[in-house]
Amino acid sequence: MVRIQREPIDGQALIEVVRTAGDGAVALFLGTVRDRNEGRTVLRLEYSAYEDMALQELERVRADALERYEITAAAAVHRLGVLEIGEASVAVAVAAPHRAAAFDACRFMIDTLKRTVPIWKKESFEGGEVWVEGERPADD
Amino acid sequence: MVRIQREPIDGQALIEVVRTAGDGAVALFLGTVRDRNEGRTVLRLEYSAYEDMALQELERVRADALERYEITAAAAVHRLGVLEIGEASVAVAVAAPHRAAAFDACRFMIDTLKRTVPIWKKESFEGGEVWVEGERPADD
Amino acid sequence: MTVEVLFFASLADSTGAPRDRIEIPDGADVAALWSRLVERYPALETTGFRPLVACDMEYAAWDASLDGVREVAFLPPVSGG
Amino acid sequence: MTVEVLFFASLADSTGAPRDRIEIPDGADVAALWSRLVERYPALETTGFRPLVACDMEYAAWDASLDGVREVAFLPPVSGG
Repeated sequence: MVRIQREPIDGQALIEVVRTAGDGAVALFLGTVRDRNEGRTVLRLEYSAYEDMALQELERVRADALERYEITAAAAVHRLGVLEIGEASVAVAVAAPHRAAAFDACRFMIDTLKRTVPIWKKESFEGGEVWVEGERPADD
Repeated sequence: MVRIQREPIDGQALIEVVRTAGDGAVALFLGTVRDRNEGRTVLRLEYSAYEDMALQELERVRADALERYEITAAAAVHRLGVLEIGEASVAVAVAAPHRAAAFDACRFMIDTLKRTVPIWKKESFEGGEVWVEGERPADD
Repeated sequence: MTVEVLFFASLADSTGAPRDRIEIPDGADVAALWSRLVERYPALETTGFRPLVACDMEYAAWDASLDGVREVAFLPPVSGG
Repeated sequence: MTVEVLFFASLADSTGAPRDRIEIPDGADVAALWSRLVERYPALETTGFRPLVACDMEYAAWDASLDGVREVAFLPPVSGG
Protein backbone atom coordinates (compact mmCIF):
# COMPACT_ATOMS: atom_id res chain seq x y z
CA MET A 1 0.00 0.00 0.00
CA VAL A 2 1.21 3.49 -0.83
CA ARG A 3 -0.62 6.72 -0.11
CA ILE A 4 -0.29 10.49 -0.34
CA GLN A 5 -2.53 12.09 2.28
CA ARG A 6 -3.29 15.29 4.16
CA GLU A 7 -4.39 13.53 7.37
CA PRO A 8 -1.90 12.71 10.17
CA ILE A 9 0.07 9.49 9.68
CA ASP A 10 -0.77 6.53 11.92
CA GLY A 11 2.37 4.40 12.26
CA GLN A 12 0.62 1.60 14.12
CA ALA A 13 -1.98 1.26 11.36
CA LEU A 14 0.81 0.96 8.81
CA ILE A 15 2.36 -1.86 10.82
CA GLU A 16 -0.97 -3.70 10.77
CA VAL A 17 -1.15 -3.27 6.99
CA VAL A 18 2.12 -5.09 6.38
CA ARG A 19 2.46 -7.81 8.98
CA THR A 20 1.42 -11.40 8.34
CA ALA A 21 1.65 -14.70 10.27
CA GLY A 22 4.78 -15.65 8.33
CA ASP A 23 6.78 -12.61 9.45
CA GLY A 24 9.24 -12.50 12.29
CA ALA A 25 10.20 -8.87 11.78
CA VAL A 26 8.58 -5.52 11.13
CA ALA A 27 10.61 -2.34 10.60
CA LEU A 28 8.93 1.06 10.69
CA PHE A 29 10.55 4.38 9.84
CA LEU A 30 8.98 7.75 10.59
CA GLY A 31 10.37 11.01 9.26
CA THR A 32 9.37 13.81 11.62
CA VAL A 33 9.51 17.61 11.51
CA ARG A 34 12.55 18.90 13.40
CA ASP A 35 12.57 22.20 15.26
CA ARG A 36 15.94 23.17 13.76
CA ASN A 37 17.50 23.05 10.30
CA GLU A 38 20.81 24.55 9.18
CA GLY A 39 20.99 26.65 12.33
CA ARG A 40 17.51 28.11 11.93
CA THR A 41 14.60 27.67 14.32
CA VAL A 42 11.91 25.99 12.25
CA LEU A 43 8.30 26.96 12.92
CA ARG A 44 6.59 24.51 10.57
CA LEU A 45 6.90 22.84 7.18
CA GLU A 46 4.52 22.79 4.26
CA TYR A 47 4.69 19.86 1.86
CA SER A 48 3.34 19.94 -1.69
CA ALA A 49 3.54 17.38 -4.50
CA TYR A 50 3.00 16.54 -8.12
CA GLU A 51 0.43 14.19 -6.71
CA ASP A 52 -0.31 11.72 -9.50
CA MET A 53 3.35 11.25 -10.29
CA ALA A 54 4.31 11.12 -6.61
CA LEU A 55 1.90 8.25 -6.06
CA GLN A 56 3.26 6.44 -9.09
CA GLU A 57 6.90 6.93 -7.96
CA LEU A 58 6.04 5.83 -4.43
CA GLU A 59 4.51 2.63 -5.83
CA ARG A 60 7.65 2.14 -7.91
CA VAL A 61 9.83 2.37 -4.79
CA ARG A 62 7.60 -0.19 -3.08
CA ALA A 63 7.73 -2.57 -6.06
CA ASP A 64 11.53 -2.22 -6.27
CA ALA A 65 11.87 -3.07 -2.58
CA LEU A 66 9.70 -6.17 -2.98
CA GLU A 67 11.82 -7.29 -5.90
CA ARG A 68 15.22 -6.62 -4.30
CA TYR A 69 14.70 -7.92 -0.76
CA GLU A 70 13.33 -11.06 0.91
CA ILE A 71 10.31 -9.27 2.33
CA THR A 72 6.62 -10.09 2.54
CA ALA A 73 5.03 -6.67 2.34
CA ALA A 74 5.91 -2.99 2.26
CA ALA A 75 3.94 0.22 2.65
CA ALA A 76 4.74 3.93 2.42
CA VAL A 77 2.72 7.04 3.22
CA HIS A 78 3.69 10.66 2.63
CA ARG A 79 1.80 13.54 4.10
CA LEU A 80 1.05 16.89 2.40
CA GLY A 81 0.02 20.27 3.78
CA VAL A 82 1.18 22.19 6.84
CA LEU A 83 2.97 20.11 9.48
CA GLU A 84 3.89 21.23 12.97
CA ILE A 85 7.10 20.30 14.80
CA GLY A 86 7.14 16.64 15.80
CA GLU A 87 4.55 15.50 13.27
CA ALA A 88 5.41 12.66 10.88
CA SER A 89 5.79 13.66 7.24
CA VAL A 90 6.58 10.20 5.94
CA ALA A 91 6.30 6.60 7.12
CA VAL A 92 7.69 3.38 5.66
CA ALA A 93 6.80 -0.06 7.03
CA VAL A 94 8.25 -3.40 5.95
CA ALA A 95 7.45 -6.94 7.11
CA ALA A 96 9.78 -9.86 6.48
CA PRO A 97 10.51 -13.36 7.75
CA HIS A 98 13.88 -12.13 9.09
CA ARG A 99 15.07 -8.82 10.45
CA ALA A 100 18.03 -8.04 8.18
CA ALA A 101 15.81 -7.85 5.09
CA ALA A 102 13.22 -5.78 6.95
CA PHE A 103 15.81 -3.18 7.96
CA ASP A 104 17.55 -3.14 4.58
CA ALA A 105 14.33 -2.74 2.61
CA CYS A 106 12.96 -0.05 4.94
CA ARG A 107 16.15 1.96 4.57
CA PHE A 108 16.24 1.44 0.81
CA MET A 109 12.69 2.76 0.55
CA ILE A 110 13.20 5.94 2.56
CA ASP A 111 16.55 6.67 0.87
CA THR A 112 15.07 6.14 -2.59
CA LEU A 113 11.80 7.99 -2.13
CA LYS A 114 13.65 11.06 -0.86
CA ARG A 115 15.48 11.20 -4.20
CA THR A 116 12.74 10.21 -6.62
CA VAL A 117 9.25 11.13 -5.39
CA PRO A 118 8.19 14.62 -6.58
CA ILE A 119 7.38 16.22 -3.24
CA TRP A 120 8.76 19.51 -1.93
CA LYS A 121 8.85 21.18 1.43
CA LYS A 122 8.70 24.85 2.26
CA GLU A 123 10.26 25.72 5.58
CA SER A 124 8.85 28.53 7.74
CA PHE A 125 11.37 29.91 10.20
CA GLU A 126 11.64 33.01 12.37
CA GLY A 127 11.63 35.83 9.84
CA GLY A 128 10.81 34.09 6.60
CA GLU A 129 10.21 31.00 4.56
CA VAL A 130 12.20 29.09 1.98
CA TRP A 131 11.75 26.16 -0.39
CA VAL A 132 14.09 23.39 0.67
CA GLU A 133 16.05 22.05 -2.27
CA GLY A 134 16.67 18.37 -2.05
CA GLU A 135 18.83 15.73 -3.64
CA ARG A 136 18.67 15.04 -7.36
CA PRO A 137 17.98 11.56 -8.76
CA ALA A 138 21.18 11.89 -10.81
CA ASP A 139 23.30 12.42 -7.69
CA ASP A 140 23.76 8.77 -6.81
CA MET B 1 13.20 3.34 28.88
CA VAL B 2 13.56 -0.44 29.02
CA ARG B 3 10.96 -2.88 30.26
CA ILE B 4 10.24 -6.60 30.66
CA GLN B 5 6.49 -7.14 30.65
CA ARG B 6 3.74 -9.73 30.29
CA GLU B 7 1.25 -7.34 28.66
CA PRO B 8 1.06 -6.92 24.86
CA ILE B 9 3.60 -4.49 23.39
CA ASP B 10 2.32 -1.16 22.07
CA GLY B 11 4.68 0.02 19.31
CA GLN B 12 3.04 3.40 18.93
CA ALA B 13 3.44 4.12 22.65
CA LEU B 14 7.14 3.28 22.38
CA ILE B 15 7.51 5.78 19.53
CA GLU B 16 5.94 8.46 21.71
CA VAL B 17 8.40 7.64 24.50
CA VAL B 18 11.45 8.35 22.35
CA ARG B 19 10.60 11.17 20.00
CA THR B 20 11.41 14.80 20.71
CA ALA B 21 11.14 18.08 18.80
CA GLY B 22 14.80 17.85 17.76
CA ASP B 23 14.39 14.53 15.96
CA GLY B 24 13.91 14.07 12.25
CA ALA B 25 13.84 10.29 12.37
CA VAL B 26 12.31 7.50 14.42
CA ALA B 27 13.06 3.83 13.73
CA LEU B 28 10.94 1.09 15.30
CA PHE B 29 11.62 -2.63 15.14
CA LEU B 30 9.12 -5.28 16.18
CA GLY B 31 10.02 -8.95 16.51
CA THR B 32 6.88 -11.02 15.93
CA VAL B 33 5.96 -14.68 16.38
CA ARG B 34 6.17 -16.56 13.06
CA ASP B 35 3.89 -19.45 12.18
CA ARG B 36 6.82 -21.53 10.92
CA ASN B 37 10.34 -22.31 12.17
CA GLU B 38 12.81 -24.83 10.75
CA GLY B 39 10.08 -26.48 8.72
CA ARG B 40 7.72 -26.91 11.68
CA THR B 41 4.29 -25.35 12.07
CA VAL B 42 4.54 -23.24 15.19
CA LEU B 43 1.47 -23.03 17.44
CA ARG B 44 2.78 -20.50 19.98
CA LEU B 45 5.88 -19.44 21.88
CA GLU B 46 6.48 -19.09 25.59
CA TYR B 47 9.15 -16.65 26.76
CA SER B 48 10.80 -16.78 30.16
CA ALA B 49 13.68 -14.78 31.62
CA TYR B 50 16.17 -14.27 34.39
CA GLU B 51 14.20 -11.13 34.96
CA ASP B 52 16.43 -8.94 37.11
CA MET B 53 19.47 -9.64 34.97
CA ALA B 54 17.46 -9.30 31.74
CA LEU B 55 16.37 -5.82 32.74
CA GLN B 56 19.93 -4.88 33.62
CA GLU B 57 21.31 -6.24 30.30
CA LEU B 58 18.55 -4.51 28.34
CA GLU B 59 19.49 -1.22 30.01
CA ARG B 60 23.13 -1.90 29.14
CA VAL B 61 22.22 -2.36 25.46
CA ARG B 62 20.31 0.92 25.56
CA ALA B 63 23.19 2.77 27.21
CA ASP B 64 25.67 1.32 24.69
CA ALA B 65 23.50 2.49 21.79
CA LEU B 66 23.29 6.02 23.23
CA GLU B 67 27.04 6.09 23.59
CA ARG B 68 27.88 4.69 20.13
CA TYR B 69 25.38 6.51 17.91
CA GLU B 70 24.22 10.09 17.35
CA ILE B 71 20.78 9.46 18.76
CA THR B 72 18.51 11.33 21.14
CA ALA B 73 16.65 8.50 22.86
CA ALA B 74 16.21 4.74 22.74
CA ALA B 75 13.75 2.32 24.29
CA ALA B 76 13.36 -1.46 24.35
CA VAL B 77 10.61 -3.74 25.62
CA HIS B 78 10.61 -7.54 25.78
CA ARG B 79 7.51 -9.55 26.49
CA LEU B 80 7.30 -12.73 28.61
CA GLY B 81 4.68 -15.48 28.83
CA VAL B 82 2.68 -17.24 26.14
CA LEU B 83 2.53 -15.43 22.77
CA GLU B 84 0.29 -16.31 19.86
CA ILE B 85 1.29 -16.13 16.18
CA GLY B 86 1.67 -12.54 15.01
CA GLU B 87 2.15 -11.02 18.45
CA ALA B 88 5.22 -8.89 19.13
CA SER B 89 7.78 -10.42 21.49
CA VAL B 90 10.21 -7.50 21.38
CA ALA B 91 10.24 -3.87 20.32
CA VAL B 92 13.08 -1.38 19.93
CA ALA B 93 12.52 2.31 19.19
CA VAL B 94 15.18 4.94 18.49
CA ALA B 95 14.85 8.66 17.80
CA ALA B 96 17.63 10.68 16.21
CA PRO B 97 18.19 13.95 14.36
CA HIS B 98 19.02 11.98 11.19
CA ARG B 99 17.87 8.66 9.81
CA ALA B 100 21.15 6.78 9.36
CA ALA B 101 21.89 6.85 13.09
CA ALA B 102 18.30 5.88 13.94
CA PHE B 103 18.49 2.78 11.71
CA ASP B 104 22.01 1.82 12.80
CA ALA B 105 21.25 2.13 16.51
CA CYS B 106 17.94 0.26 16.21
CA ARG B 107 19.66 -2.61 14.45
CA PHE B 108 22.54 -2.62 16.91
CA MET B 109 20.09 -2.88 19.79
CA ILE B 110 18.06 -5.80 18.45
CA ASP B 111 21.20 -7.66 17.29
CA THR B 112 22.88 -7.17 20.66
CA LEU B 113 19.93 -7.92 22.91
CA LYS B 114 19.32 -11.21 21.12
CA ARG B 115 22.83 -12.27 22.11
CA THR B 116 23.11 -10.87 25.61
CA VAL B 117 19.75 -10.58 27.39
CA PRO B 118 18.93 -13.75 29.39
CA ILE B 119 15.56 -14.61 27.87
CA TRP B 120 14.55 -17.97 26.40
CA LYS B 121 11.73 -19.16 24.24
CA LYS B 122 9.99 -22.50 24.23
CA GLU B 123 8.33 -23.35 20.94
CA SER B 124 5.08 -25.33 20.81
CA PHE B 125 4.52 -27.06 17.48
CA GLU B 126 2.25 -29.81 16.19
CA GLY B 127 3.25 -32.81 18.30
CA GLY B 128 5.57 -31.32 20.87
CA GLU B 129 7.51 -28.48 22.34
CA VAL B 130 11.18 -27.56 22.44
CA TRP B 131 13.44 -24.96 24.02
CA VAL B 132 14.96 -22.87 21.28
CA GLU B 133 18.71 -22.52 21.74
CA GLY B 134 20.02 -19.17 20.68
CA GLU B 135 23.26 -17.47 19.87
CA ARG B 136 26.04 -17.23 22.44
CA PRO B 137 27.61 -13.93 23.52
CA ALA B 138 31.01 -15.41 22.69
CA ASP B 139 30.00 -16.14 19.10
CA ASP B 140 30.71 -12.67 17.70
CA MET C 1 1.58 20.82 -31.36
CA THR C 2 0.36 21.88 -27.91
CA VAL C 3 1.66 20.66 -24.56
CA GLU C 4 0.36 21.19 -21.10
CA VAL C 5 3.16 22.52 -18.86
CA LEU C 6 3.23 22.16 -15.07
CA PHE C 7 5.41 24.08 -12.60
CA PHE C 8 6.01 23.01 -9.02
CA ALA C 9 7.26 24.53 -5.77
CA SER C 10 9.70 27.42 -6.37
CA LEU C 11 9.20 27.19 -10.14
CA ALA C 12 5.50 27.91 -9.70
CA ASP C 13 6.50 30.91 -7.57
CA SER C 14 8.74 32.09 -10.43
CA THR C 15 6.05 31.82 -13.09
CA GLY C 16 3.24 32.96 -10.83
CA ALA C 17 1.11 30.10 -12.15
CA PRO C 18 1.14 26.34 -11.62
CA ARG C 19 0.36 25.52 -15.27
CA ASP C 20 0.37 26.83 -18.82
CA ARG C 21 -0.33 25.62 -22.34
CA ILE C 22 2.34 26.12 -24.98
CA GLU C 23 2.41 25.74 -28.76
CA ILE C 24 5.70 24.23 -29.98
CA PRO C 25 6.96 23.06 -33.38
CA ASP C 26 6.74 19.35 -34.25
CA GLY C 27 9.95 17.56 -33.27
CA ALA C 28 10.82 20.01 -30.49
CA ASP C 29 12.61 18.67 -27.45
CA VAL C 30 12.44 19.60 -23.77
CA ALA C 31 15.25 22.15 -24.12
CA ALA C 32 13.37 23.95 -26.92
CA LEU C 33 10.24 24.09 -24.77
CA TRP C 34 12.26 25.48 -21.87
CA SER C 35 13.62 28.27 -24.10
CA ARG C 36 10.08 29.26 -25.00
CA LEU C 37 9.11 29.26 -21.33
CA VAL C 38 12.06 31.44 -20.34
CA GLU C 39 10.97 34.02 -22.95
CA ARG C 40 7.53 34.06 -21.41
CA TYR C 41 8.67 33.88 -17.76
CA PRO C 42 12.12 35.51 -17.45
CA ALA C 43 12.16 34.74 -13.70
CA LEU C 44 12.67 31.06 -14.57
CA GLU C 45 16.28 31.83 -15.46
CA THR C 46 17.13 32.95 -11.96
CA THR C 47 16.11 29.83 -10.06
CA GLY C 48 19.68 28.73 -9.38
CA PHE C 49 19.19 25.09 -10.37
CA ARG C 50 18.40 23.19 -13.54
CA PRO C 51 14.93 21.70 -13.16
CA LEU C 52 14.16 18.03 -13.42
CA VAL C 53 11.72 17.20 -16.21
CA ALA C 54 8.90 14.70 -16.36
CA CYS C 55 7.12 13.90 -19.62
CA ASP C 56 3.71 12.36 -18.94
CA MET C 57 4.86 11.58 -15.38
CA GLU C 58 8.15 9.86 -16.33
CA TYR C 59 11.50 11.52 -15.63
CA ALA C 60 13.03 12.57 -18.98
CA ALA C 61 16.25 14.06 -20.32
CA TRP C 62 16.53 17.60 -21.71
CA ASP C 63 17.04 16.28 -25.22
CA ALA C 64 13.95 14.04 -25.02
CA SER C 65 11.54 14.56 -27.92
CA LEU C 66 8.11 15.91 -27.06
CA ASP C 67 6.39 14.04 -29.90
CA GLY C 68 3.27 12.43 -28.48
CA VAL C 69 3.79 13.98 -25.06
CA ARG C 70 0.70 15.53 -23.51
CA GLU C 71 2.03 16.94 -20.22
CA VAL C 72 5.50 18.25 -19.33
CA ALA C 73 6.34 19.03 -15.71
CA PHE C 74 9.30 21.07 -14.50
CA LEU C 75 10.41 20.06 -11.03
CA PRO C 76 12.90 21.55 -8.56
CA PRO C 77 15.16 18.98 -6.89
CA VAL C 78 12.74 17.03 -4.73
CA SER C 79 12.80 17.47 -0.96
CA GLY C 80 10.15 15.12 0.40
CA GLY C 81 10.68 12.70 3.26
CA MET D 1 30.71 -20.84 51.88
CA THR D 2 27.15 -21.08 50.54
CA VAL D 3 25.92 -19.88 47.15
CA GLU D 4 22.44 -19.58 45.77
CA VAL D 5 22.25 -21.37 42.40
CA LEU D 6 19.68 -20.58 39.71
CA PHE D 7 18.75 -22.71 36.68
CA PHE D 8 16.87 -21.42 33.67
CA ALA D 9 14.92 -22.81 30.72
CA SER D 10 16.05 -26.31 29.73
CA LEU D 11 18.52 -26.41 32.64
CA ALA D 12 15.63 -26.00 35.09
CA ASP D 13 13.89 -28.87 33.30
CA SER D 14 17.04 -30.99 33.80
CA THR D 15 17.31 -30.29 37.52
CA GLY D 16 13.58 -30.30 38.14
CA ALA D 17 13.99 -27.14 40.20
CA PRO D 18 14.71 -23.50 39.36
CA ARG D 19 17.06 -22.96 42.31
CA ASP D 20 19.22 -24.65 44.89
CA ARG D 21 21.63 -23.74 47.66
CA ILE D 22 25.09 -25.31 47.64
CA GLU D 23 27.95 -25.43 50.13
CA ILE D 24 31.35 -25.09 48.42
CA PRO D 25 34.93 -24.76 49.71
CA ASP D 26 36.49 -21.29 50.00
CA GLY D 27 38.32 -20.39 46.76
CA ALA D 28 36.16 -22.64 44.59
CA ASP D 29 35.52 -21.49 41.04
CA VAL D 30 32.50 -21.86 38.77
CA ALA D 31 33.80 -25.12 37.29
CA ALA D 32 34.10 -26.65 40.79
CA LEU D 33 30.53 -25.62 41.59
CA TRP D 34 29.34 -27.15 38.32
CA SER D 35 31.00 -30.47 39.23
CA ARG D 36 29.12 -30.50 42.52
CA LEU D 37 25.88 -29.77 40.67
CA VAL D 38 26.42 -32.55 38.13
CA GLU D 39 26.88 -35.01 41.03
CA ARG D 40 23.56 -33.89 42.45
CA TYR D 41 21.73 -33.59 39.09
CA PRO D 42 23.24 -36.08 36.60
CA ALA D 43 20.79 -34.89 33.91
CA LEU D 44 22.81 -31.65 33.68
CA GLU D 45 25.53 -33.54 31.82
CA THR D 46 23.24 -34.39 28.94
CA THR D 47 22.13 -30.90 28.01
CA GLY D 48 24.20 -30.81 24.83
CA PHE D 49 25.64 -27.34 25.42
CA ARG D 50 27.94 -25.69 27.92
CA PRO D 51 25.89 -23.24 29.96
CA LEU D 52 26.62 -19.57 30.23
CA VAL D 53 27.32 -18.43 33.78
CA ALA D 54 26.35 -15.27 35.60
CA CYS D 55 27.79 -14.41 39.02
CA ASP D 56 25.58 -11.89 40.81
CA MET D 57 23.97 -11.03 37.43
CA GLU D 58 27.24 -10.46 35.52
CA TYR D 59 28.41 -12.90 32.86
CA ALA D 60 31.46 -14.75 34.17
CA ALA D 61 34.06 -17.27 32.97
CA TRP D 62 34.20 -20.87 34.17
CA ASP D 63 37.41 -20.22 36.05
CA ALA D 64 35.96 -17.17 37.86
CA SER D 65 36.37 -17.36 41.63
CA LEU D 66 33.18 -17.54 43.66
CA ASP D 67 34.65 -15.63 46.61
CA GLY D 68 32.10 -13.04 47.67
CA VAL D 69 29.53 -14.22 45.14
CA ARG D 70 26.02 -14.61 46.48
CA GLU D 71 24.10 -15.93 43.46
CA VAL D 72 25.31 -18.05 40.53
CA ALA D 73 23.02 -18.57 37.53
CA PHE D 74 23.45 -21.21 34.82
CA LEU D 75 21.96 -20.12 31.51
CA PRO D 76 21.35 -21.94 28.24
CA PRO D 77 22.34 -19.93 25.15
CA VAL D 78 19.79 -17.09 25.15
CA SER D 79 17.01 -17.07 22.59
CA GLY D 80 15.02 -13.91 23.25
CA GLY D 81 14.02 -11.41 20.61
